[in-house]
Amino acid sequence: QQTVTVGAIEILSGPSAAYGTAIKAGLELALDEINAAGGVLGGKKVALIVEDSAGNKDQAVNAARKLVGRDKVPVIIGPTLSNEMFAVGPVTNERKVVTVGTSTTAVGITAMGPYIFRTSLPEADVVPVTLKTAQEKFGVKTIAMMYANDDAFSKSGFDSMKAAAEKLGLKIATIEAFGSKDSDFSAQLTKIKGLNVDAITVSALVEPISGVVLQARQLGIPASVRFIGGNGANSPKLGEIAGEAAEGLLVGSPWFVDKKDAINDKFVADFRKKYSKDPDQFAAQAYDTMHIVAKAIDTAGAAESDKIRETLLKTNHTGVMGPFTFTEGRDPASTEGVVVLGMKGGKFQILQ
Amino acid sequence: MSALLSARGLTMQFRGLLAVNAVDVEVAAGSVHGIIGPNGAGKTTFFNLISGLLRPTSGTLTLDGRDVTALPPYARTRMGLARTFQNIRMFADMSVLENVMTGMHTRLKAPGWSAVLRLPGFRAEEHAAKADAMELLEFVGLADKANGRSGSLAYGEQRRLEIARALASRPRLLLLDEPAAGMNPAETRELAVLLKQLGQRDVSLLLVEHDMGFVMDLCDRITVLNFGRKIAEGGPREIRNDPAVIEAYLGSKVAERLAKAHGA
Amino acid sequence: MLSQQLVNGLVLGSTYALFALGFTLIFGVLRVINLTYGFYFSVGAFVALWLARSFGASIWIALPLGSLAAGLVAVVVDGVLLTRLRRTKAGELPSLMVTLGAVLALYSLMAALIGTDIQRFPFGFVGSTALEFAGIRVSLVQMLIVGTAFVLVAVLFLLLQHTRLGLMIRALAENEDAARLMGINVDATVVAVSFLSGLLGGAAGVLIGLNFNAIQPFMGEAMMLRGFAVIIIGGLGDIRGALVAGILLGVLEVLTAGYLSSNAKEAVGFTILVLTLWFRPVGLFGRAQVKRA
Amino acid sequence: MAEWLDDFLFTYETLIHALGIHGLLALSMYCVMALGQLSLGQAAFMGLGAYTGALLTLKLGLPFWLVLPISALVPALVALIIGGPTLRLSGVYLAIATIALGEVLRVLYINAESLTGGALGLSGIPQKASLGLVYGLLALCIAGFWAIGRSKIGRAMEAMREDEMAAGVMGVNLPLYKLGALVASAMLAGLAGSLAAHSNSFIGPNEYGFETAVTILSFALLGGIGTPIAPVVGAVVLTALPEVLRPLADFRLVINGLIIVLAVLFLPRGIVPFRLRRAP
Amino acid sequence: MTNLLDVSGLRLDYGRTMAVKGIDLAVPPGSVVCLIGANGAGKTTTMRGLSGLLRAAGGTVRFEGTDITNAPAHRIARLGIRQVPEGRQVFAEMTVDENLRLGGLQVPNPQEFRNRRERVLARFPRLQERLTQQAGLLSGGEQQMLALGRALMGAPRLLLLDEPSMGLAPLFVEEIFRIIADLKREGTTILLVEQNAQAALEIADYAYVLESGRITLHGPGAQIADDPKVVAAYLGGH
Ligand SMILES: Nc1ncnc2c1ncn2[C@@H]1O[C@H](COP(=O)(O)OP(=O)(O)OP(=O)(O)O)[C@@H](O)[C@H]1O
Ligand SMILES: Nc1ncnc2c1ncn2[C@@H]1O[C@H](COP(=O)(O)OP(=O)(O)OP(=O)(O)O)[C@@H](O)[C@H]1O
Ligand SMILES: [Mg+2]
Ligand SMILES: [Mg+2]
Repeated sequence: QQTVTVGAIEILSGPSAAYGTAIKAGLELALDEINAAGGVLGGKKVALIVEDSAGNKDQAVNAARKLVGRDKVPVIIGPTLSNEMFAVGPVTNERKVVTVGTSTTAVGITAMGPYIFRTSLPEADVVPVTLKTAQEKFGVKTIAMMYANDDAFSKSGFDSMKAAAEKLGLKIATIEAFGSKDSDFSAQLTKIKGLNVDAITVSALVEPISGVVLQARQLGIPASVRFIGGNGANSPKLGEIAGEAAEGLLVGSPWFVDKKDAINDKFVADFRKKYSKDPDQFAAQAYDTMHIVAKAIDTAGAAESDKIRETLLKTNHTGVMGPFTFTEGRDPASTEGVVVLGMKGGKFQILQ
Repeated sequence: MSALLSARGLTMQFRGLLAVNAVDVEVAAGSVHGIIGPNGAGKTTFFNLISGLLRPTSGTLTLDGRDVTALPPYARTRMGLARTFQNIRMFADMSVLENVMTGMHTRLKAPGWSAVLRLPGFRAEEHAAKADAMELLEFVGLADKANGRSGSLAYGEQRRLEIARALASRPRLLLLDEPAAGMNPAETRELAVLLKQLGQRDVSLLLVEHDMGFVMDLCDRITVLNFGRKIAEGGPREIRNDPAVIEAYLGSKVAERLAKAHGA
Repeated sequence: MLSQQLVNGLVLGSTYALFALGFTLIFGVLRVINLTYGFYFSVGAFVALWLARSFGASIWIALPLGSLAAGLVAVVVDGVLLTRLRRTKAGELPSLMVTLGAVLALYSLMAALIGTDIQRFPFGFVGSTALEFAGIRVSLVQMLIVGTAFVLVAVLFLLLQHTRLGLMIRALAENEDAARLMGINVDATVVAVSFLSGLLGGAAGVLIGLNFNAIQPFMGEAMMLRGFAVIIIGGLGDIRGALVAGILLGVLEVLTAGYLSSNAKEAVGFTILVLTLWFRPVGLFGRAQVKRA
Repeated sequence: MAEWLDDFLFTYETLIHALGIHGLLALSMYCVMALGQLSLGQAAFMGLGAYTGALLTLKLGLPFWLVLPISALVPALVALIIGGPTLRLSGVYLAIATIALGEVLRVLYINAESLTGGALGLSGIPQKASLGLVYGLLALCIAGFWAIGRSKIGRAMEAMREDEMAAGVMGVNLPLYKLGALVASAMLAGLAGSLAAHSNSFIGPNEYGFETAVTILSFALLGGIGTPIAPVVGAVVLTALPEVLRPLADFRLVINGLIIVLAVLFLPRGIVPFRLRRAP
Repeated sequence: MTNLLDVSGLRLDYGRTMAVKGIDLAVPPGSVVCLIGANGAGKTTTMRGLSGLLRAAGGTVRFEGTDITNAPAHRIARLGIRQVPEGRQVFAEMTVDENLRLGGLQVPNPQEFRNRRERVLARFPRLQERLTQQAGLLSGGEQQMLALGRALMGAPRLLLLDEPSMGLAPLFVEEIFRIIADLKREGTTILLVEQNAQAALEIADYAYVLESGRITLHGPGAQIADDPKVVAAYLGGH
C-alpha cells in the first residue's frame, strides 16, 4: 500500500515549543480522521513527517530542505513563526513546493511567492474587527498601545493594530515597547496608569501578555481599563495565568473553543479525548489546514505540487473555523469567521 | 666610560608605602652591577621600574642616553633590555625551545606576510633562530630538554631557562632577579661561570641576589637598598666592610665569612 | 509617579540581585562561569510549584523545599561536571564549555518532560493584597523579594567575611593546593559552595516565579544576560556588589522606560556595564587581581 | 544520478554553507583566543557584517565582490573604535563587555526600523555566496593562520596566552597584538556574516545576540585552540550535530548537550588537542 | 624507637615521567632530616607526595605507624604534617592576617590561636607591619616568612620545609636556621629540603642525597657533609 507523505516544520523543542506542540496535535488529530476515512487518492494513506525547527530559522530551513530534497514531500505545513517562514519561503517556493503556514500572521508572508499559502488570518484582518467592537460596544476612545518590539509576529501585529486604531480615529495616548522575554512591565504600566486611557492594546505572545495584564492590576490600573489583545492573546493559557486580572480582555479570533456547531463540537471532543486538554487556536488552525491539504491532494488526483497548488486555490472547505477559501494572494479569503471574544471568569466567551 | 642605564631620583609609591625612594643608580656599560638589600627593600620593584612594568611615581630613567621613563616594556626590550623574574614566569605550555625563541621576538625581522608565503627569507631566519636558541640552551645546560614542556621543568631548570630566554634577545643590559635562588652552591658556581662569559658577549648585568659569595665574586659595583633607599654603593670590598650594610643586611657572621673568603 | 517608578525599580533590581547572588558566588569562588546556574533557578521554581499544586504546600514550605532541591541538584550537577576538570586543573574555558553542554541537555530534558507551557503558582498562594500609601502600591510578594534580597545579602556577606567557612571558601577560590595544605577539605567545601549557590538560585526562582507568574523551564535562561551584567558591574564574586548593581540596573531600567523610551530600556543595562568597565574595570566593588612581577 | 546529486545538494545546501561559514566564525574566535582573550563580540561583528552586506546589496545594489570586503571593513572599523577602551580588560570582563556591544546593536537594529526593517528583519536577500567562495575563503584563512601561527607572531600570541606580562617583557607589543587580533577577528566575523546573509535570504535582529555569541565561542572551546584547524572542527561538529541527531526528535538536544559534556570531560583541551609546534 | 615518618619504596610520577623512583626514608621524632639534591632530582616531588598533593604510584608512607599513603591532603594536614611549599603559595588576594588565620584553621581554642599568632608575629616582625596588606603584594622574602609563619600556625608535629631559605637575605637565612633549631628544640620534627646544603647539613641529624629520583647516599648529617662526592656536587667545595 502506498502513502502520500506531507511534511511539517514546527517548533518542538526550546522555549517556544508550546506552539509547535499544539500545532502538531491538531495536525495529527486530523490525520487520524483522514486515514480512518480511507485516505486520499483512492485509498492511499497520508503520512506526516514533522520536523523540529527549535524556533531557529537556520534549522527551519534545514528541515525544509530535508523534506523537499530527501523526503520529496509535495506540501509543507508550517513553519511556526513568521521569522522562520521568511527564511523557509524563498527556498520552498523556488523548488515549487507548496508551503502552507498555519500560524504565520505577519505581513508579507504570502507575497514571497506563488507557492506560499497561509490558513491563518493575518492580524491585519482580525484586529480591526476587535478594535471596532471595543469602540462601538464599550465606548473606547483613548488607548495606550504596548507591544514586544523584538519579534516579527508581535511587531507586525502591532503595526496592524496601529493602522486600524488610526483608521477608527482612536486616540493613541502612548506607545510602549518591551522585549518578548521580559517579565517586568511595571515601568511602562506605571506610565500608562497616569494617562487615564480607556483601554490598553497588547501585541505579543501569550507569556508576556499574561505578565502585562497581571502587573497592570497589581499596579492599580482598574478593571474598567480593558485590555485588547492581538492574536497572541488568543490562548486559554491567558486565563490560566492571569486569572481575574484578565477579566474583560478582548481578542479577535478566527476560532473559538465553545463555538457551537457540529464540526467544532466533534473536534473539541476528539481533541480532549486524545490529548486530555482543550485545543487552542493553533491546534484548530492546524486541524483545518490538514483537512484542506488532504482534500487538495485528493482533488488534484496526484501528489504533485503544481496540481495541489491549483486545487488549493480552489479550496472550499468548511472546518472548525467556518467556511474557508483562499484569496488570489493565497491568504484566507473571509473574515466572516472572526469572532470577538471577551475574557470572563478565566475563560473566553463570545461577546454577545 | 658612559652609563648604559641611569636612574635619577627614581621613586615608587604604593599607597602609603615608599617601596623605592629617590634612588640614583648608574650602570656602566660592560659592568656587572649588583643590587642587594633586605627582603622588601625594593629591589624587585626597582627592576619593575627599569623594565617598564611599573611607572615611577617620580624620577627619570635613561637607557643609552635616551629617556625611557614613559616607554612600555616592549619598547625597552627593543632598545636592548632584558630581564628574568624572581617568581618564575614560564610560558608553561610551550616547549623549552619555543620559550627561548619567543625571547627573540624583537630580533626577528621577517614580516608577517613573508611567513604566510613561507618565503625563503623567513625560513632562513627561523632556522638561524632555532640554531641560536639551541646554542643558548646548550649554554645553560638544557639542550637535552629542548623539546620538553617548559612548565614541567624543575625549579632550578626553569631559572636557567629564564636566563636563556632573556639572553635570546641579545640584550645589552640584562636584569637578573635572584638568578641563583633555588640552586645549590655547586650549581650557583656554574651559574657564576656562565654569567662571567656573558661579559665577553658584551652584555652588562644588573643583578639582585642574596647569595653573597656569588655577588661578591661577580659584581664590579654594588648598590645596597634598605626600605627603598640607597644606603650604600661601592665595590664589593667597600660594601662588605660597610657597617651600615652589615647591620642592615649581612649580619656579622656572613661579613666575617666573606672577609675570610675574599680577603679583607 | 516618580516614587512609584522608584519602587518598581527597587523591586526589579532586587530580583536581579536575588538572581545574581548564587551566580556571583560560584563565579567568584569556583572561578567558573557556570551556565547551569539558570537551571537551578528553574528547578527551584518547579519543585515549589509541584509542592504547591500536589500537596497544597504553603509558601513557607514550598520556598525552603524548592531551594533545597535546587541546592541538591546543584551539588550533583557540579560534582558530575566539574570535579574531574578541577582535579586535572583544566582551567576556566573547558569548565565553561562543559556547563554549556550540560545546560543544553538539562533544559531540553526538562522541557521534554514537563513541556514548555508557562505555568503559575495557584491563585492565592501568597495573599494578593497590596500595600498602598501615598499613591505607591507594593504587593506582598514584592516586599518579600526586596526583603529577602537584602537579608540574603547581609547573611552571605557575613558568612563569607566573618566565618570560618567563609575563610575556607575564599582560600579555596584562590589556591586549591595551598588550601589543602591548610587542612581544608576542598571537596567538601566545593560541595558546600555548590549547594549554597543552588540554594540561592532555587530561592530566587521561587520568588521571581511567584512575582512574575511565568514559570517555565527556560525561565532561568532569560535571566542569565542580566545576571552577567549585574555580577560584572558589582564586581565578580562580591555579594554587596551584586545587590548594589542589581538595584542600580533595575532603577535605571525603570526610569528609562518610564521617562525616556521603553525602546531604550534594554540598552540601559549594557550601557551602564560599559561605563562601569570603562571607569572601574573590576566592577564597583571588585578588587584588582593581585599581579606583580 | 545527476538528479540524486542535485537532491542531495539541495537538501544539505544550507548545512554545507553553514559548516563553512561557521568555520570562518570559529576562526574569528580563534584569532582572539589564541592570545588569551575571551570575546563574546563575534556575534555582534557577524551581525554588523550581515546587515552591512544585506543593505548594500538590497538598497544600493552594489556588486557582491565589492559588498564582501566592505562588510568585513565595517566591523573592523567598529572593532578599532571599541578596541582602545576594551583592551584594558581581560578574561571574563572583556567577554562581558563585548556582549554589551551585541546587545546595544540589537536594540539599534530593532529601532532603526526604516533602515533595518526592525523586528521584521531584512528579507529577500539574493543568494550570492557560492560554495566555492565560502570554502575557498575558509581554506585560505586556515592556511594563513597556520603559517602565521608558526612564525614569531604565533609564538608571541601563545606567549601572551600563557603570561601576558612576561610576553611584554620579551618585547611583544601587547596593545598592538590585542588590537590587531580584535580587528582581524571582526573582519572575519563580518565576512562570515555577510556570506551568511547572502546564502540565507533573510536576517533578523535577534540572530546575533548572546546565544549566537556563546555558540561561536563553543566552536573554539569544543574544538580546541592548539591549531587553527581545531576550532573549525569544533564548528563542524557543533553545526552538524543537531542535524545528525534529528531522528531523535524530542531528545535530540539532550543528547547533543551530553555529547558536548562528554567530549569536554574527556578531552578538556578540545577534540583536536594538539598544538602547533612553533619551532622549525 | 619508632619513626615519626616512614617511607618505603615511594614512587611518584607526572603522567609518563617517573620523578621519584622508589625511595626509602625515615624521620625519627624530634629530629631534623635533610634531603639534598640537584635541580630536578625530585625533592619537591617527594615533598608533594608526602603531603598528599601528589598521588603515589607505589610504595607506602606511614606516619606514627598509620598508613597515610594516598590519604587526602587535608587529612594529612590535620594529622599535624605541615608543608611549606616551594614557591611559597601564599593566598595572594588575602591579607597577611587572613593567611595566618588559614594556617591556624584547625585550632579549636581561640586563646590557643591567639597565642600562636602572637608567637609567629614575634618571630617575624615584618609580618606584623604588613598584617593588612594583600599577601601577593609582599616581596619575595616577605612571602617566604608568611609561608613559614602560616605553617607554624598549625603547630605541626612534622614540618616539611621545601627550600625555606630561598630568596631570603643573609641575615634572615641565619634567622631561618635559628628558627629551625628552635623548633627542633621545642620538639618539632622537620624534613628539610635545602639548597643551602652547608647550613642544612650542619643542623641535620640525618641526611639523604637524592639523584634523579633515587637515593644514592644517606647517613648522619656531619658524615654526609664530609663525603667528597657531596662536597664536589652540592657544596661547591674546591
Ligand atoms: N604592587 C604592590 N603593591 C603594594 N605593595 C607592593 C607592591 N609591590 C611591592 N610592594 C611592597 O614594596 C616593598 C618592596 O618590595 P620588593 O618586591 O621590591 O622587595 P625586594 O627588595 O625585591 O624583596 P625580596 O628580596 O624579598 O624579593 C615590599 O614591602 C612589598 O610588600
Ligand atoms: N608538573 C610536572 N609535570 C611533569 N614533570 C614534572 C613536573 N614537576 C616536576 N617534574 C619533573 O620531575 C623531576 C623532579 O622535579 P622536582 O621539582 O621534584 O625537582 P627538585 O628536586 O625539587 O628540583 P629543584 O631543586 O629545582 O626544585 C624533574 O625532572 C621535573 O622536570
Ligand atoms: Mg625581590
Ligand atoms: Mg624543588
